[in-house]
Amino acid sequence: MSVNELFKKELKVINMGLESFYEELRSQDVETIHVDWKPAAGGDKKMASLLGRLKGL
Amino acid sequence: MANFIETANKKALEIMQNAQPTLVGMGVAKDVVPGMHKKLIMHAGPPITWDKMSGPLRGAVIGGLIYEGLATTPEEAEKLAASGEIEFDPCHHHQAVGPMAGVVTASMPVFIVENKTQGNFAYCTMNEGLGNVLRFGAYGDDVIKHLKWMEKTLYPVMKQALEIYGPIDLKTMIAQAAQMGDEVHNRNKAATSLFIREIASSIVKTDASKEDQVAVFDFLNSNDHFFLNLSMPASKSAMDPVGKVKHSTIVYTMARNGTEFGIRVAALGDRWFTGPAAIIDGLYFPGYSTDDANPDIGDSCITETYGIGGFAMATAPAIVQFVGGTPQDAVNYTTSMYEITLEESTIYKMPPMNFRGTPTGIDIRLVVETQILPVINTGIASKHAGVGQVGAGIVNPPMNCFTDALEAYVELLESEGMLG
Amino acid sequence: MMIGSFDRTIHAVQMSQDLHDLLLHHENIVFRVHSIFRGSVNLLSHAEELMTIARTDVDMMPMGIKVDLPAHIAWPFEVDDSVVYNGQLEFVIPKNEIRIRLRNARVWRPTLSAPSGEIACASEEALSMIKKTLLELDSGGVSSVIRFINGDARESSCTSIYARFISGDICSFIDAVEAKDWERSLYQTELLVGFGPGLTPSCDDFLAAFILSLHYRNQWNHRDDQTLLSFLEGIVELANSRTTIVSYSMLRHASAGKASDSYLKILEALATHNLPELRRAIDRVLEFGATSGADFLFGIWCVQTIISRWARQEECILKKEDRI
Amino acid sequence: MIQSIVRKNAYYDSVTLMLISREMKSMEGVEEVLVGMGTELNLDLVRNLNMFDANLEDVTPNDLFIAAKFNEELVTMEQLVNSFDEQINRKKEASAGDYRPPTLRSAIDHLGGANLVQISIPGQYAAEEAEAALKAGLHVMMFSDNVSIKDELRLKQLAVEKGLLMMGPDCGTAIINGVPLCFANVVSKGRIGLVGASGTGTQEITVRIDQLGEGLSQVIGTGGRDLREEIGGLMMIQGIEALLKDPETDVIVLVSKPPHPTVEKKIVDLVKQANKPVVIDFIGGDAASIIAAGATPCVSLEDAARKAVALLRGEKVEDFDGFDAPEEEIEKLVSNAFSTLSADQKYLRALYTGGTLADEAIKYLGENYPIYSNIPLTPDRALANLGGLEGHICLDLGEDEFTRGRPHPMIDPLTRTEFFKTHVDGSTAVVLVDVVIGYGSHENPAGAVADSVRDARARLKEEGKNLVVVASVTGTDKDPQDLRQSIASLEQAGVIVMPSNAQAVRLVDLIMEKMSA
Repeated sequence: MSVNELFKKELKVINMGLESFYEELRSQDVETIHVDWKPAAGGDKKMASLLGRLKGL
Repeated sequence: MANFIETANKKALEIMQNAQPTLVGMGVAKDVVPGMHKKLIMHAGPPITWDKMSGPLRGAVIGGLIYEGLATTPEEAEKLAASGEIEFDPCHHHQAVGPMAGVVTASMPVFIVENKTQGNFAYCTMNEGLGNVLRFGAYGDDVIKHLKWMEKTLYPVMKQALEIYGPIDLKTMIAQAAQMGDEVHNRNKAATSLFIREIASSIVKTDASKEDQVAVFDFLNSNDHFFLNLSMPASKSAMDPVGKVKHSTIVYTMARNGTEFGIRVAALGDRWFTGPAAIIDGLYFPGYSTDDANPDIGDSCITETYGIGGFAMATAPAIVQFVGGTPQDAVNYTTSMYEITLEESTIYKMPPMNFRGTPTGIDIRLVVETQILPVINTGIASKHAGVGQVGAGIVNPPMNCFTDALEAYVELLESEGMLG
Repeated sequence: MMIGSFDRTIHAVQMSQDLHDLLLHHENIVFRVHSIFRGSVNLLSHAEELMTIARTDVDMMPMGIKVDLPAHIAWPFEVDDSVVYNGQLEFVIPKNEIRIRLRNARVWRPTLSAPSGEIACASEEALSMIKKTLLELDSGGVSSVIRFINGDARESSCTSIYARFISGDICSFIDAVEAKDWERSLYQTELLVGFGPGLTPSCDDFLAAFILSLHYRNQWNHRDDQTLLSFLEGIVELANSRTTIVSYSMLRHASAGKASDSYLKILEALATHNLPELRRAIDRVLEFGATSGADFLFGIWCVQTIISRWARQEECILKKEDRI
Repeated sequence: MIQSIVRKNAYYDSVTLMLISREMKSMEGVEEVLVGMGTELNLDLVRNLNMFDANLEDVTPNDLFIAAKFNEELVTMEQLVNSFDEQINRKKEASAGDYRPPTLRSAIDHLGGANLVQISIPGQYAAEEAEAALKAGLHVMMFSDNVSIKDELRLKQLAVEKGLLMMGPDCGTAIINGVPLCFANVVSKGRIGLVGASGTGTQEITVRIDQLGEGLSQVIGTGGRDLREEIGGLMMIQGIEALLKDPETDVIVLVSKPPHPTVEKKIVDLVKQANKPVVIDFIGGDAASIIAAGATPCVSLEDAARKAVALLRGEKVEDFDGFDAPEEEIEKLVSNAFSTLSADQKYLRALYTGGTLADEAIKYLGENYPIYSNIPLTPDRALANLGGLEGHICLDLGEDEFTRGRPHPMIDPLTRTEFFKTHVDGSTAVVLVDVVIGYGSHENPAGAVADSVRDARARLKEEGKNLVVVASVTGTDKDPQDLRQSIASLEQAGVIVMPSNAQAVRLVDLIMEKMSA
């Protein structure tokens, strides 16, 4: 969707990170979903790198 | 072009989705189960030796040896079990599954389930009902007597009834039950009812005495979990062929022996990846607490592996009380399982999820990435042999099963030169 | 703007000013988990300072932080676990190495500023709104006393054994406060502190309403009524040994004008005659604090009724002076 | 029979306990049950009901007790306690609510038709997630910083390739389709479009446009590094092109710190072709090339807003460097303020939370006075070169050096509160501050300033001195904190509130001029 197409649509936001940003969007009745984000493999670097190698295939 | 992992997983998923588990008859373990012999005791979960077995599994082994006439007293049975004369091997190594302790011995009658699409078979004993039962490690006289009744009365009637009826399509039956509030692991009320309705006239047509027929009906009717011992081999028959798909990252076995939890992954063949079995967070029967609980035990989580059981919790709101939750919790459990599975079942649909298919095909990569563990519904056995069930609840496999498997998978690809 | 790393980290979204100030001046504080509820966890430091970690759907409290931990994820604490403040706007739970980062928490003031414009007493409508709510509620705490406080119902009809037992003492306490007989009020307080079910016993919530209302009346009107202030301090002193540590902290905070967000909102809505806001605040207090909330509201109704009566008397005196 | 048990470390709220004791009381053979914390008065009640037994002797207020009076032929204490435990366990509350997916992938599945991802996770992970979002065809607003310039370039190139917005990293403000994102004010919808590389600069322009009775079509953020040579203004260009094509936009405003010359050229070349009027504020940058491109340069953020409005309305466009209020009134304000100061009060303290606003102040005042700062005009005016407090100081408190270990001062006013304490003393004549409200900001920054001012005044009063405080509020009456309320609480504390940062700065300039005269 190009930028100009976006301007014609209702904004629907995925929020990833600070929950307060999500809450503020919700308080304005913006359609939004909050990602319960964690780093891949819970931050386990070894596992994240194994997953990265498989993704790189 | 999709990479070879996705191609492999697609093939594995096709096998799962197209499986046709069908109940084709009954037989005695030593006659039908591959590799079964008089001195073999099959058990639930990954391999384990006598000295590491927990209370309920030991109890069930003792009961099994007495039932087989290999010992006459519990003391004698224990001595025999420790002697090395008895072979222990997982049900899973013999195309079989067993709930809780999962003990199967040579003379036990078993259901024979055939996956008509792939032509492979799976076996499981009949469900003993509630109370003092072998699968929870009870081995008293009443337990043995009940097993003998199952062998001498229940089995001949059921076997003949099934011969009269012909093959029963378990896939359709599970799909119907899933729309009637069963997830066919911890709730089997609807499925058991459907089964009785289906088989009833054939039971009446057997040459068994009226008295025996009545006893069989009473038993079936009194045991809501009778169908569990059919949903388990149905799942097993669907999953075994998945285990032969090269390079697939899908989990085809999850099982616990009361000491360890183990999984097996398609690409990694027969290798078990194990971690300590957990104590279950759940609803304990009055008078019991986690202090009384045995660590997680049983092959029944083959249902979750197949995408039903805990994965279909949304469709069985009646059992969320086991985890002290609401129907919304049940929906949330199922929703979270989509995060670690690759597809939705084309057959098992859940009305509360707007007839969405159950989460199907656990991918170890997704489990490790999201850190979300499979949700398993389960009964809780007492840690003391012979006491029985003390509660029910929800349990997860240990994370290291999945991280170890992922590591092994990457090593495998490396050794094959498939990774750059 | 820095956000920081995320490994096994819980993020705080709000932090109360007083906790912020305390932490800024310490390199290291060791807390012990005192009690765990679905929505919040209480921690206690060696210096017996109580702090609260709450989920986002729970009210902000003095010495509190709100963390972004979804309801379906269990608290990573057990009672008696230690939780260490490491001097870098971060709590660490040594047992599992989970961290709670405060860096991006917004600071929340646990006190009220003086409302702009004239500060008035609670209006008749506001008071009757509170009373009506409490009559419909029948919570089971001491707030049931409102049913028979001016003879609306008979004591025996009350289902709360606690309310039946304490109603006489509550009435005597109210009389003493209304008479501004602080010595007698303090004596009557002794018969209330720590009474009732729950971790913050009902009567303590009732008293918190008195402390907060009187504190702000004194502050906003620039009175410097030392006898009143020492009465309020006296209540806190009494509470020190007579009630639970959580409840004692609540009363101590109240005497400094500090209270949970919804308690403050009630006071603010009353002072600004904002009835829709009051309605919302009442609902929030009841939803969040259940009987505690009802007991607090009951206290508010009592003390604000007294304050309006005082105001009417003062008006009379002023008018008389005008005439002279 | 009377019996009791005591439990340490068992805490439940009163409702739970009331419901449970009600339930226990309904058991056969139970006459009375009391469950509560072991406070003196609760034990009095137990005594009063003749239910006291030896177990309760050593109870403390922090222990839970269960006391019961019952007929032992019908029920046992053990059964009562079991019933208590069973109900406590049953009382586990539901954990329903919105589903929060753990990954972007599943969020896309759950929120049908998602079109923008707002990212504020730690920088080390942010680039990867942004890349996945762009690949999935989603526009990105990235608040996270600590993303390498290499990653920024890669992401923006990907976005350009896919025709998407990649706002940020370190982008604090945007308003897309009327929705304020991250730190933004609630402004009216209108026909002016804006692309901004500076957060509070963008906020200041948007609120002034709103104040002048016009509104914004779209506000696109680019992140602070977009106009650097390495990035080449990829997002500013993408934004300008989108606004040129947007039928809802009639006038375009660009705001940024002075760009790298090569980037400036690209932008100017693009603006030359524009069929819509363009207002450019390259804060303190060169006006010549802007004029050459046929665009309108500005002298302040407020001026940018006024010119955009004038262009939109077809009114005459001229530099605004005065005041809203009539000249006499300003003169009176200045002389009144001056008259309250004593002779040894000489210095300015400008304490800013908004970076671009601080920048604007220092560029204006720095021309005439030696102003020491953490963002000085010349290196010799670095704060470190000013020993003590004898001199004019203007600070951007949002810079890393002040925020280390604590939130940005727009979120948490404490940093400024502390500077009020340490940097405002008897030699201070004028304090200049900004108050930025809107979404993302602290819930009452004006209140915090008012408190600090009262506190400082009280301190100086002891020396028999007064203090002049000048502020502006970046906000609108539609913001959650409310502009009018913010102004009112500042004015109650005796703060002179000017209608814009530029006017606040100019007023301070006049006061300082009078002081040095």
